[in-house]
Amino acid sequence: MAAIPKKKLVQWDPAEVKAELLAKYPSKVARKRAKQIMINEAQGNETPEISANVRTTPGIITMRGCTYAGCKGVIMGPTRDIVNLVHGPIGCSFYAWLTRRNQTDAGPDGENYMNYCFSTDMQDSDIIFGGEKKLTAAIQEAYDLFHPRSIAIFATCPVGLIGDDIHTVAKRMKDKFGDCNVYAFSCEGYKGVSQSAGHHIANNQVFKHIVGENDAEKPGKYKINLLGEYNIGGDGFEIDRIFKKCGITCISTFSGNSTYDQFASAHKADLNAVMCHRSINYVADMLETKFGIPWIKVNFIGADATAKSLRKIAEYFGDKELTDQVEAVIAEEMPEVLAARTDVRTRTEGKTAMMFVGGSRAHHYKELFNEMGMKTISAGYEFGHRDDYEGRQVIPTLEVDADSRNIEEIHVEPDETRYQARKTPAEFEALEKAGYTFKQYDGLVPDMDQGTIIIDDLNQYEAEKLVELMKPDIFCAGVKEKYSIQKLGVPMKQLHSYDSGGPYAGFKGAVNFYQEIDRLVNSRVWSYMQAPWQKNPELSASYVWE
Amino acid sequence: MAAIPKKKLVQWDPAEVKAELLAKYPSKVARKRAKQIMINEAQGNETPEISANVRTTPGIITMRGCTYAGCKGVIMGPTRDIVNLVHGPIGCSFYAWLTRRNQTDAGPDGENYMNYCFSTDMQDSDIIFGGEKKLTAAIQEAYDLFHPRSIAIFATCPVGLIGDDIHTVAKRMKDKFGDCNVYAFSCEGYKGVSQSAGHHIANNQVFKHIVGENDAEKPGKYKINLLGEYNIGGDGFEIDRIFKKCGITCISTFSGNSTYDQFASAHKADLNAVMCHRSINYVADMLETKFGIPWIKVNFIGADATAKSLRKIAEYFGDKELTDQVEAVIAEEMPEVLAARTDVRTRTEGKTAMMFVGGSRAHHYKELFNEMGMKTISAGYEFGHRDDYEGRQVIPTLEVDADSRNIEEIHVEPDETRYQARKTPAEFEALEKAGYTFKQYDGLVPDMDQGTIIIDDLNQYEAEKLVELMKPDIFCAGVKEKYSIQKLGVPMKQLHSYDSGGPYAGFKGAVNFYQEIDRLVNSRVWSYMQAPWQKNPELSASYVWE
Amino acid sequence: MLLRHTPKEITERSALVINPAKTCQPIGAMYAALGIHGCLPHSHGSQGCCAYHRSALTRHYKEPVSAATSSFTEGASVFGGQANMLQAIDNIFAVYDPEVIAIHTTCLSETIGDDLKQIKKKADAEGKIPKGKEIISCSTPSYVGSHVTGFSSMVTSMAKMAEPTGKKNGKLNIIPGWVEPADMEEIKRLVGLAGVKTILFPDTSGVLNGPLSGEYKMFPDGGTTVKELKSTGDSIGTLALGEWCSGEAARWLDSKMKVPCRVLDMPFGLSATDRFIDALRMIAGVSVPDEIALERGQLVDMISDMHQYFYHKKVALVGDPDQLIAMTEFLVSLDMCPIHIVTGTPGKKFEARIKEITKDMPYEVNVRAKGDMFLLHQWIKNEPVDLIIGNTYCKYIARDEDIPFVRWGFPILDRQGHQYFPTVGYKGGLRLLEKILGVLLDRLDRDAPEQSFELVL
Amino acid sequence: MLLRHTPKEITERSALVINPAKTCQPIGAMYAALGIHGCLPHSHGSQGCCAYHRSALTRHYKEPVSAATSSFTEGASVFGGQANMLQAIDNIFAVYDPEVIAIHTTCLSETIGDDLKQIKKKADAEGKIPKGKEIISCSTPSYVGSHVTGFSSMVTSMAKMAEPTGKKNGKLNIIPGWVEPADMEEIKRLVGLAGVKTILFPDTSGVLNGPLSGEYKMFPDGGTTVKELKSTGDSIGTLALGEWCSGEAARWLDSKMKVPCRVLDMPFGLSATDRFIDALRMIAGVSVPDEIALERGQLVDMISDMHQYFYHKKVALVGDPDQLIAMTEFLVSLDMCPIHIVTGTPGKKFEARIKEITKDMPYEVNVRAKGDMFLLHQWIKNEPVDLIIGNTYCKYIARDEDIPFVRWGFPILDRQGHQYFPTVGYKGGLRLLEKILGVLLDRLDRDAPEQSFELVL
Repeated sequence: MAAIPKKKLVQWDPAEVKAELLAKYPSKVARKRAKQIMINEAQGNETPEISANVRTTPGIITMRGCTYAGCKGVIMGPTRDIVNLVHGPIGCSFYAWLTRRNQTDAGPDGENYMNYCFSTDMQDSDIIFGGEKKLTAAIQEAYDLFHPRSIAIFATCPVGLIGDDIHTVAKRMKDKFGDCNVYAFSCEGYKGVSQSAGHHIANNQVFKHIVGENDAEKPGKYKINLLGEYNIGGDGFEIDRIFKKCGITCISTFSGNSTYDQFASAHKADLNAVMCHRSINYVADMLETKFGIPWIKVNFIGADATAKSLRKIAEYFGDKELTDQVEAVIAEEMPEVLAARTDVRTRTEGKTAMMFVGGSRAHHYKELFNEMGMKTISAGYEFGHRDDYEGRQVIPTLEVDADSRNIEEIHVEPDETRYQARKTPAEFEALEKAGYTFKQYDGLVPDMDQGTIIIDDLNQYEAEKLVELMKPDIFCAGVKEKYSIQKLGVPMKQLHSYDSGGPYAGFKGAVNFYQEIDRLVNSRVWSYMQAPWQKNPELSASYVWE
Repeated sequence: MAAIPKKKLVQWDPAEVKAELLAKYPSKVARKRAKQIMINEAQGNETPEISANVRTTPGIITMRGCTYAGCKGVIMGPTRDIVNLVHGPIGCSFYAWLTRRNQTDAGPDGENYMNYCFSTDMQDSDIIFGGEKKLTAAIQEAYDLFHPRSIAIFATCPVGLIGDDIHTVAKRMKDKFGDCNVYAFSCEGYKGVSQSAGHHIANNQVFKHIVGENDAEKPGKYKINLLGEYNIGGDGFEIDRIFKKCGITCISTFSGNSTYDQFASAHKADLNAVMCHRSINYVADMLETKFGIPWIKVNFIGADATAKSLRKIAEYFGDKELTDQVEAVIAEEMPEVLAARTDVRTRTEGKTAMMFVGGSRAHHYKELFNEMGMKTISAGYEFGHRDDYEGRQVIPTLEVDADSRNIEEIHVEPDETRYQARKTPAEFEALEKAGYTFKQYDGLVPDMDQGTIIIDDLNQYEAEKLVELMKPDIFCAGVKEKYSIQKLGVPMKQLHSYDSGGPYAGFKGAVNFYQEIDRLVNSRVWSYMQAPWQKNPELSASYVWE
Repeated sequence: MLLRHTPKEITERSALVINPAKTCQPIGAMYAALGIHGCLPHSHGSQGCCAYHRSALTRHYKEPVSAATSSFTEGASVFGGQANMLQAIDNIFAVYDPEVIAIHTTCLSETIGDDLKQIKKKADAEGKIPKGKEIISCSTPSYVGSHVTGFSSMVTSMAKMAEPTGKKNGKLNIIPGWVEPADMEEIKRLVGLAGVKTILFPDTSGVLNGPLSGEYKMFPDGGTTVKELKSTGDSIGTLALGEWCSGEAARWLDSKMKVPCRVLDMPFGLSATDRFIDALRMIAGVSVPDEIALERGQLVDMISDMHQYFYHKKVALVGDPDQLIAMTEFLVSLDMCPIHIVTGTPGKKFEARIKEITKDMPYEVNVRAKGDMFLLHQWIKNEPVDLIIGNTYCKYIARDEDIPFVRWGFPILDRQGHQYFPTVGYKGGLRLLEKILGVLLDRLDRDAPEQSFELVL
Repeated sequence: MLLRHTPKEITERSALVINPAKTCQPIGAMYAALGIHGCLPHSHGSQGCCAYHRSALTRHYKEPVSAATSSFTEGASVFGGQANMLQAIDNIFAVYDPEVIAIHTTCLSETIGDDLKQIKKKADAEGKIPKGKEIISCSTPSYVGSHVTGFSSMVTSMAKMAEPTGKKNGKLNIIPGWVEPADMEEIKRLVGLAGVKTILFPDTSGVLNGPLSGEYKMFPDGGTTVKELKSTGDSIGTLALGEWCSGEAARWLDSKMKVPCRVLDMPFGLSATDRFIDALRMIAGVSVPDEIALERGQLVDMISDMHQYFYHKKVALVGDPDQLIAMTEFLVSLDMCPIHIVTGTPGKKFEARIKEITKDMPYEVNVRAKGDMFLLHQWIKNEPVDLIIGNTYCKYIARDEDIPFVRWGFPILDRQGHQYFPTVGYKGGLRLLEKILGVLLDRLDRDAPEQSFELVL
């Protein structure tokens, strides 16, 4: 396929762009959005402040979903051997049924409920008289049919409002069954301001009800947990492949292709590697406080980032055997990656991208675009917090607003019996002296170029304007945004579901991504929008017979 | 499916019908057709005479095909391990490519050329300068590619006209190869008056070039050949199943699912059972004259006819073991047949059929319709001869016209070394005294009811008239006729190709046929032709709102 | 096995729904509202509902689906959503400037008892609704009915826009029900051929099957105009296609606006289309044009030509009541045997209607309203079928049980064509036959032993 | 294996054709003649030819195909077929009474040198041709060209019926070439939308896709009328769609009747349809109507939506030159890779054209005119493909090699739909995409491991 030459580079002044985006808003909205649209003018290490994790404006068409989506859809969805029972009217369970592309390997035990959709399908009578009886019966029926090792209950909007006590019901059934752990999530959709609250609610319950349930020793020399990886399009499988090859044992992944037992054994790992900072950094903190497992930020999106992350893990264990193996793996995997990269760069170099997705992805995928020589001219998160933009140093300064206040924060203490420091203070010190950083994340902003535009909770109106004004070669967001962007003639790549592509993580994933982006930004298709008669509209006389 | 009640029986006077059919013809054509349209007024054993195997009238849309079709398509087509190479322009080979439904079992040796189409694709230069060189090259290429045990060459129209000597070419290549029998068929489409001439040409060559080539003894106690069975829709497989069950060994079938070696060993059988009298009775005669194998007419279309034919074969061998086995098989197979028959008869009894097909089929299938309680009100052959209508007794009286004269008649003598009477004169006499009849066929006419109409070489115009006047419940012919009949709202069953149905032979075949006819004559579909607004056409005012 | 935990043995379930054959009301209201020209659907609830509905519709149509939400917070859930709704109205008219905002409720706003009529009054009083702009609304609690009833509720709200002038407009209202944009287009084509002037509502053709032209229109060219909707009260009558989707709106116009109505089945298949066309020509007092008669004849022709492949094939069906009723009748008319039929939408009269249609069939029929696909799968395990017809979720059953599968209904997430090619009318019937035949013959070809692999079928 | 004797290793063949990708001229002449209203095709040769052609067309269309034959006997082959032909003319007019008899020759009558013009003269002289009836004829020896050239010859004979009055009729001649009845109907629809008055010839719509109504019409309602054919000489111009099928007739009208012509590709796929529509609007001096622009936009939309599944998929194609040229261009425009392309019809310029269209493709292209399906199969064995597009005979290759297969071209003997749903124009393009996507995604679903079995595609 011949690359279609595009007249680049569109000239634009970020201040003008920002003004354009705000122009049409009522003043109240304009003031609010002004704080969420930031022109990147980072000087040195002082980053400008952005407003994030704040309410969505009613009536403004947002990309965001709800707390239930974050809890059931994102965090618990990928866990295969837990029966995820949604307590509420049918819709919420239906929409979360197989619509995220968390891949799952049923494994030897063959337990896999991912393809099923479970609901109490609440009716008006349940709303009036309460739904606890129906929930109890549904749990019993699920248990009788499947005898799963665990049943998770998710509350949707009305449940909280009518006051069903799902936690008591769960407890009662857990005690009744004995061989099946049952627990509940109060993840009503109206809580918080985005999916983010749902991640938090989910992770808290996993930590409270599952982590530490299994104290059996796990084999393996270099044991880690991978936090915040959801195995979209098989990303997790690729990372597992690489870990295996390196000799690293992944005790548990939160929560891609995960099982109940993985969570239950998470405390047996010696290091937590955090992928998606937004959805899970607090779990890493809790695991450290309670069990003494230190954590580091990693990123397996991008081949170079993957290599860097592997080396960081190896450095932590400080064992030559592992270091050598990691280097050997990198040496073996990179040539193919570089070959693909060199090839596509001839067609992608200098092209521009925009990304508005997730709470870390927009940052992670910048790595891949960099590797292709593509510039990210605007980016932002759908449900990120300030620390995801500006770095963890701002965390102490974040004020907790009304919406976040009700999202439970668990206070954890070191476990009397099971807390165990993974290294001596001296060892930690030595590492840090050598420049090793634990629990460190600097956020998206420092990585963005001067003058690029960073926008939190981008909405449909702004997205359309942005594309019209800045004419990127590719735009990345979710399925709801895909087709309105493409109508404008700009290819759109879904970075939630990958448009049924992937994996894009690790080494093989990088190659997949290079090729996919090459296909998109160089496709002939976008040249078909104009019909010949639009190109030269003059008429009749001009027709030439043979 | 509920049977749709039909107002029966249409009243018609055969003489009027005949007059109607002839009314529109130019007088010359009318005179000719009058002799081919016969009202059955059989009294006692004297059958009225019909004109058959005569020229088709130019311009009158006939059902007939050509000599090539009869030779290559019908007789040689079903033979799987002979490369059938058509010498001529591409069309004739293309049209005969997999369009008949002779099923084939590639067998252990796996040789099967049925799915292939071979042609010399003659070009104008070949017509001008002669095609022998190209034919020679094509034979060589086929030999080099496939190394078949035999290659058959078929001449299409131009070949005879330009005088290619295909027989000499064949002989030369046969001698050259040594391990591959090559022979040719002068079956140009213009010869004879129908497919029938092609059957004759094919069978003559098979007899001359293949039969008797293999003198190796064949195992089996009750050895027969089945002549004139072409395994359409798997008929032959069903008959083989029954033979096997009875302990009868079929040395060769002419020519359904046949192989070169079967033909070559045909003279090793002790009895020839003739299915399609038209296409092959003369081969049975030659096999008797040359090798001493007697022949009988059989019919495996219809369960009762099948039983009758099996008993006739058993009676010939006159061995209790065989007789008992045959009776056991019949006893085992018939209950299912009778159950199906009883069921469908509740819906088919009294319905009427028409059949215009083949040179024996119209007669054979009458048996099946009888078994369903259906009356055949008109029938005829596409390429039958007078003996197929009136019985073999008329053969001596048939005058050979210009068109038949050029179809070779082989004169055969008893084989010095291999002729062997299968029974002593006394044994034959005993059998015949017991009412056993050899080489006996009484034809279609005696089996047709008084006043039914028998028509030879029915054409499209007459078919349409006939259906309009006599309103049968089902009409049987070939694919060319199918849709014009069905446009009239009368279901049409193909009895050449079975509309991708079958098998219809033997016991299981009978059940298939019962059910297929039941489906056709009782289908709801024919009630849909009229739209509601045609049923009650009055308008507007009458619309009733709720 | 993808659904490895589904047992053959069937146990009654009183509380647990597994693999639903329905979803909730609001998405139906949203789809219906997209059939109004220049309309922005609005979901009065927490933002997740709106996100889910937009995603589902987008995946089905591969087209942009715009809709706004009140983005309830916990506070709003306690103190009521009026403030959010009023703010939303301001922002929507300021930023998107639609002709109409079509608001539907959710389980959240219904549970706390928000009163949309009252909110609209307030908005009006506060001058938040620009002159000439419309706000309509309907109540669609997710814990009642299904996506089908939600669709029906919004369609009824559309009917309630009627502003009779007392002077008849000579037009016929046609309520097509929840069918594809291509189906609505086809209905308009047939009606046009029959020479009947109509108001079709809703009408998503030109909205959810749009072109790629380099331009993004938040409000595409298609859709029923407000002017037309206001005029429905002056129409000579209303044909409602489908009791579940369209009956309520038609009867409202009948009882309140004195516009007589008739509820027909959705025109899928031969007989239902016959009844639709027959109604049209009688209402219009015209005779059926040759073009329609030809299309009908072509459908009958293909039925007769291919009957041998349809005859007595067993079929499992899952979908929505109006569609299933018409499809069941069509299959029976082909001498096929629909033996397992499930809808998630409640309604005993659905089961009665199906039993009536299938009464002469040679097989026992399993039919269930308010059923789910888990039950359907169990039925199939107990009595296998030759064909499954339903939405994309059926592919898991089809693969596990190795059964030919035709995608039809909502949602179709993994194939294309449904938004471009109608299945209503006679031409639609031809398409359905082609698809059914295609999968049956593909299977025949796949499983045929080499001896009986056929060139001609 | 069905084609178990086909070796991977390719050896050149000089004389032996195996599994042809063409058939003989007369069937093309017969199909073209069926596109004249009230015409009875007549095969001047032995009766087998006619029987074979009628059977082949009948199996493809599942419709009655009437045609007569001279039923040569051996005698006629020696003394010439004039007597048979004259007798046939008598009988045909007496029994069937067509408006036109369209005679084509065969290898038989050509080899013996029958002169149809002379025979027609004699028939005329002997008053065998009733007043107002027509006899046209063309020469179609089976040992020259292919079914495509035979079609072209009869179409040229139709052009030769032109009787210019000197007064322009303001119409545009369109010669659609060998496409399906549904395609001819679609071309008429597009032309109608563009507001161009045309004479389309031949036109088999309404002839070979007729209804089942209880009535059998030997001469159905469809077809180009004799009146129209006589008027083609007065037209403003001729658009010939397809060099092989339609070029000769168009050029004859140009040179002999001074009706200017332009030969375009058959309008399959986006670009070829663009050129067709662009030609129409320029000739008519109209701007392209929104309806056509919308259909175009929908096609582009679906291409962009599904591009990921088409991208770099390898395709093997077999069929006729005009169709293959357009299809190859369409596939390339989807970023698919047609790598093996065979037609049985001779013509080196076919190979040149294909090479031109595929020159930017990342793969080596095998193309052969006057090739056969045995060669195509061998190419596939050496370089496997993701998709085969061709007539029904491809199913043997598709099954042996386990390759997704889309039926397109002539003959299609084992599926339905081609006579009812067009593949020309933008809507036809949508149908082609739907079909291609269907088989590719079916394969994806079939082969996906359970971990990556997708709900949404």
